[in-house]
Amino acid sequence: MDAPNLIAAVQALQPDATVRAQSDRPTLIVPAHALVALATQLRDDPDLRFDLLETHTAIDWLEEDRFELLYLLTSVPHGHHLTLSVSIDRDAPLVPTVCQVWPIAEWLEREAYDLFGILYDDHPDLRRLFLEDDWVGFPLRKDYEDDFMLERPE
Amino acid sequence: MSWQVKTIAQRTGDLLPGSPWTAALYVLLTILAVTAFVTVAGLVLIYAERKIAAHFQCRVGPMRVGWHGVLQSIADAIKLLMKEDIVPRDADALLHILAPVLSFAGMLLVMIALPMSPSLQVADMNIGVLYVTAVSGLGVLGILLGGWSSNNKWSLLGAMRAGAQIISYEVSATLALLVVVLFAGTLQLSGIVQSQDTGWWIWRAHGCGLVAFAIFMIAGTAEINRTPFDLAEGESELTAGFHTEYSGLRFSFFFLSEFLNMFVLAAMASTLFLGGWMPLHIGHFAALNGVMDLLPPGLWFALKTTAIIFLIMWFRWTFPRLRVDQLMRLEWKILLPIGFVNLFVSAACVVTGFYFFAR
Amino acid sequence: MSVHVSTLQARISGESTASSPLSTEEYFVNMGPQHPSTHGVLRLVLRLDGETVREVVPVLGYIHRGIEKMGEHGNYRQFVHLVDRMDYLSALANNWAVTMVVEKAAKMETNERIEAIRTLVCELQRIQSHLLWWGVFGMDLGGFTPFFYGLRDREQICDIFEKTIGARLTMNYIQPGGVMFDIHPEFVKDVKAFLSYLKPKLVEYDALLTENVIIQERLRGIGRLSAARAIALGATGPVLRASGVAHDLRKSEPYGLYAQVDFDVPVGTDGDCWDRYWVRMEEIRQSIRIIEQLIDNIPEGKTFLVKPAAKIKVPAGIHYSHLETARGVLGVLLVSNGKESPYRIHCRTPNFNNLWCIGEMATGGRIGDLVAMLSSIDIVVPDIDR
Amino acid sequence: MSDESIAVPELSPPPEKHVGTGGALAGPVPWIDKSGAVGGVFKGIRSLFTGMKITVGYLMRPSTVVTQQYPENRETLKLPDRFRAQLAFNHDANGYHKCTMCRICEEACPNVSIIITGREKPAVSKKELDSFVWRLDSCTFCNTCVIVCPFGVLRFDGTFESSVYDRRLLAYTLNEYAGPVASVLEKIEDPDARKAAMEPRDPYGGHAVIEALIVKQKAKKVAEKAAREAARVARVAAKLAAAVPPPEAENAG
Amino acid sequence: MGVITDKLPGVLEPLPGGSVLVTAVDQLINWSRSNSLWPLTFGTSCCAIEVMMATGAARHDLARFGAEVARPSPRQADLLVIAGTIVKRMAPRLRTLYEQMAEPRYVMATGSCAICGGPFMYHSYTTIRGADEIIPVDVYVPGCPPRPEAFFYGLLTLQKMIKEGESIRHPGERRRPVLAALPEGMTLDDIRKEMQDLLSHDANVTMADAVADGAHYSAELKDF
Repeated sequence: MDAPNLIAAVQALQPDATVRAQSDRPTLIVPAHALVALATQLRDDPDLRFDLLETHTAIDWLEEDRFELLYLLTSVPHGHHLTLSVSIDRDAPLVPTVCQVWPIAEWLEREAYDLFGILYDDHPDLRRLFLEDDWVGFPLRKDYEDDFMLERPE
Repeated sequence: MSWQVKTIAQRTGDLLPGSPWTAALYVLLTILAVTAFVTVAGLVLIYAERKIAAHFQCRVGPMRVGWHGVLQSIADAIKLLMKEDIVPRDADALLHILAPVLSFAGMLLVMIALPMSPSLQVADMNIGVLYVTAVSGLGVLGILLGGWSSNNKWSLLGAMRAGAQIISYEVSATLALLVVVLFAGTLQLSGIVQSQDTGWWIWRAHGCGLVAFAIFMIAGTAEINRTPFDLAEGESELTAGFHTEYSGLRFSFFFLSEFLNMFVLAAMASTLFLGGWMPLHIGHFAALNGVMDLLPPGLWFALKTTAIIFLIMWFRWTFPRLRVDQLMRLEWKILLPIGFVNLFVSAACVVTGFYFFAR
Repeated sequence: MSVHVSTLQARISGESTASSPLSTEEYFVNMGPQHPSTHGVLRLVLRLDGETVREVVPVLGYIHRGIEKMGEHGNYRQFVHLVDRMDYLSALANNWAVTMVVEKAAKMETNERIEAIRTLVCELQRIQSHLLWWGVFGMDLGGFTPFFYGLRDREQICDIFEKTIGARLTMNYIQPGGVMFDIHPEFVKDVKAFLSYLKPKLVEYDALLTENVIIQERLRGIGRLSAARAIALGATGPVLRASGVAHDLRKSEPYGLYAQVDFDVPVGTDGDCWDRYWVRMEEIRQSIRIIEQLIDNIPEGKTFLVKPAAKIKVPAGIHYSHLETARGVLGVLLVSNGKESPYRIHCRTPNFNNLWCIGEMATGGRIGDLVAMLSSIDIVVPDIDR
Repeated sequence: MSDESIAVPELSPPPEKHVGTGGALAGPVPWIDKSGAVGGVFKGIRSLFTGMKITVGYLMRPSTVVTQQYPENRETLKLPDRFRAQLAFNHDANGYHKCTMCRICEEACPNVSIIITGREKPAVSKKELDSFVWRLDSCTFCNTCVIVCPFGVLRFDGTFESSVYDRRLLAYTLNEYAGPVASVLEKIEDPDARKAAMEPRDPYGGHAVIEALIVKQKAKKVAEKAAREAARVARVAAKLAAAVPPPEAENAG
Repeated sequence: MGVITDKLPGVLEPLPGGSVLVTAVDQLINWSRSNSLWPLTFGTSCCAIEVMMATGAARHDLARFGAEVARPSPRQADLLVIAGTIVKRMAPRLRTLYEQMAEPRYVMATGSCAICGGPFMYHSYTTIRGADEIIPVDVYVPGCPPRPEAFFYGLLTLQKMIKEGESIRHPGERRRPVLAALPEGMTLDDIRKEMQDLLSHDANVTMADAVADGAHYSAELKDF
């Protein structure tokens, strides 16, 4: 399915989804509350069949005071791609988990929790992935400060 | 041709009534000689293993310590002697220290029963085979104690694997031994050797000997914990297995007894199946036998043992290791039934006299 | 709302479910971070029941270096050299992944020669990586000799790379806009000599390890992963293909010159360790085919269309591109705000997802099986931790 | 998380052209069929012997040994020309370098392995190199400095023997002399004056530069931290001032 | 002997215990230690491939130095080769591994990451900038990763250090030359040159040495 058809098909499933500009793949902005339902539909719909969550990560838009969560989906049987984008508040970074839809999300979400501090609702095992359990702060946030880290000298 | 067998123990006994002090000196010298032999053999074996392994693998092995690295083992030995010896805080100190000694002692005690040539055998018991089987069990005790006392889970796993493996395979090894005992009609090792003066048991028994030899080699390789049966210390699985917590001198005991066990196994296999120091005789063909007798018996023993040691090394550097359940399956479901059948068949052979050159 | 943040301690002190009718005691063992078969510093907390693995809890982060954070502070050319150190056995493919996304986003042009060189060296590196894997796989299963044979032949590719690229492992060769050096005058000759050297060696490998009955017995039916589960767990590369899914980006979304060459995608049937083994061995042969088709007709052209500038500007937006390394799909997500350094850069690394399968595969197996499975998914830990 | 809870539909078989091995090289999948038990046993045993044949084949042919004897073959060991192990200056026939201290390489270096210091009072020209310090300890041999250098000053050598006992020895000063570039030097007619302008440099003096850098960096870090702390204190104070009601109100209450 | 250590002031790392024995035995022990460096199988990243695998493999063959007996257990290892990046989470484990090794133990830091953090020196929130912040390092082998020959050069450097150290009189003490306070008229280039000369002449043990070593061995046995 090519990009316009794909977007149309997804928007038929979830009318709230809007197209995100400035992206080289078809990307749809989805409200957080509709995420899990849409994800399940995307995976199970025989025409879409997004069965591979290729990656999931977050972007810290510090100036706009929000996190953007990206879900990069691939359909192995059909070979098409789709990106879901969910924006959440930077002060209350809470989003439902998609672990039940794509099991790999368990680790990807743990990574996002570890590095960005995003909290996943209903996640079965939300703990630090890379850093020690008692690490303070979330290093990939843009305002992360650390006494250990060295700046590049000029 | 009859061989004059005289063991060191007998010579000491001869000396004893006349001059007890000379006898005592003789005993002392024997102990020294055995220790020296064990050390030298161990070092040579380690060097040989490293060189042979290297050439199996398209490389050259130790090269820089002495000519082609011949002093490599000596360097290793001195280093291990001078290395700090650690007993972990939570380990059972006494058993931790005792374990390598036990393991080494088991190997050493077997050593005294090996007939290396008619005149080179420390003690020739009339239950030699039984003695060897019994005493070699001490080694597994050392391994079990070492693994348990280290207070390390990997060590414990390694020790349990070793225990299960060695005890299981001892059954098959003993069954294979019994075949030879049946044919030779004696438990005495020198007697077994002499019973082969018309041919080696490996071919005299219409295949029974060959099967027993194969079983003995497989079971023996498993008993000395070498690839493909090196589960007790499988590096990729259990870090270093039962000797994970050992360092320095005590580790070198384990290391040395591992290599000397290989020698013991090869010596036993050649004694039982390949005639030990007995030259290659075929029946009563005096011409051939006479030619074969030109080589001294000690050399025959050395050649056969070397060949079997090479075979064991060859196994090690070719095969991957088995899994623990496959190991047990191989023993209990394959080797043991075959061993029993083989034993019955050979018993039948012995009873009917159906083997080459029966007396 | 039920967000509950847990710790490792809580995770492994949890439930103990002994299903065996015998009353056995389960215990935890730490495999790693320093363990010979974890290929680096991976820690697996194993819940064991005797020799049987009841549960595997991978603990990551022993080599987490924060490459993504560093990427935000450097320019694109600097990031290319950082990804060398992620999956160091496919350093060229990593370079290419970043290069691809930067070239796509910044609309940089390349020519056929550049693409051909890239394809060639990547395929060579795929062989190199698989040879190393083969050797280490043999060693993990207890046979030492394969390790030496595998690395002996790998050195030949190292020589080829050294001549052309000037490095043995961390190449930094494929640059945005071109490749760092033109191929060495002897490259074609060397590669051909190597291929004719390798082909008989592959037969030898089969005789030594592939057909060995112990290997067969140890790998058959171990660590089975169905096709649906493999996709759901996000596995890619040989792990996924061994489960019977012919998902190969070289075929489905051809990049470089893969569209021009003829090759097959080997797939397995059962998804067990044996299939993963076999798929990799077969991929070596397919890579040889690809190289053979390309090596004789490398087009002429420049290796940099324009003189490489230290800094590259990428238009604002989200850019993503992915390719197939020796271990699976490596994707690079680039979020740019129009400056010289990325606003956010994220790497979707194949090993991260492939390792996730180990929890599912290993349960119920033996420790020896676990080692075989770990080796059969061919992990590179720095690629997981980044 | 159990298997049952995830309902992933089974895939349709992959497209035909992707399946299969094909090709001239690939044979059939070895051993994929489980032959009969007895046949299997014999096949298995035979496979063991095949493996043994291969290993002993190598043992018997010493010509297959591929080992290079490194320290012994130092004279004959020839590394490829492009091998990157040590950064060096390109000097022309007269021994002059062309570095103009443009600092492009310093900027391009991913981890500041190149530290260039200029001189306070240049002797001849406006920009003069004092020391070009290259940190071998942190260099990643990425070759970026070489490809971005507009004047072709830098190159990579294959000198790999540089192990040391002290890591400070790994900071090299690449320029053999401080002072102006070749084009300026050549204008100086008097050889003595030219020599004086050149000023030889100690090749291992780089660590002093790095230490100075570290001191500077630490001071900057401390200052930044102090500034952050002060800002935090001010913020808290402001918050407190806002939270605590003025005393008049208290009295009124 | 003693070119490097005599001319450069050393750093002493004393350890408890000690007794007095003859010099010949010292030399013998140092000889054996330097020629039997069993490495710990420890590698964290890229350097592990080059330094632990490629060196051990057929082309370069670490066995020539008697160092192919890679021990997975730190108790039995003599040489800890830090091959790869050390991050904050790994640092305590590395320290533990070092503590678990039995004396004498030697440490080599190979590659940029282990020497100073290398490519991850700046802007990385976890990378330790140099393994010598955690454990003492004897020899630094630069490279990213160092090629196997470079590692061998480092190994020879370490062997030289061990041979010139003092073993029995001050067990565990080893003299590591430092840069500070170079003697008058001595440049580092001189030292390097001398070292390279030594390597080309002296590195290979000749047969005469071997015989002499055997004599040491018997002398040593007498002492025990």
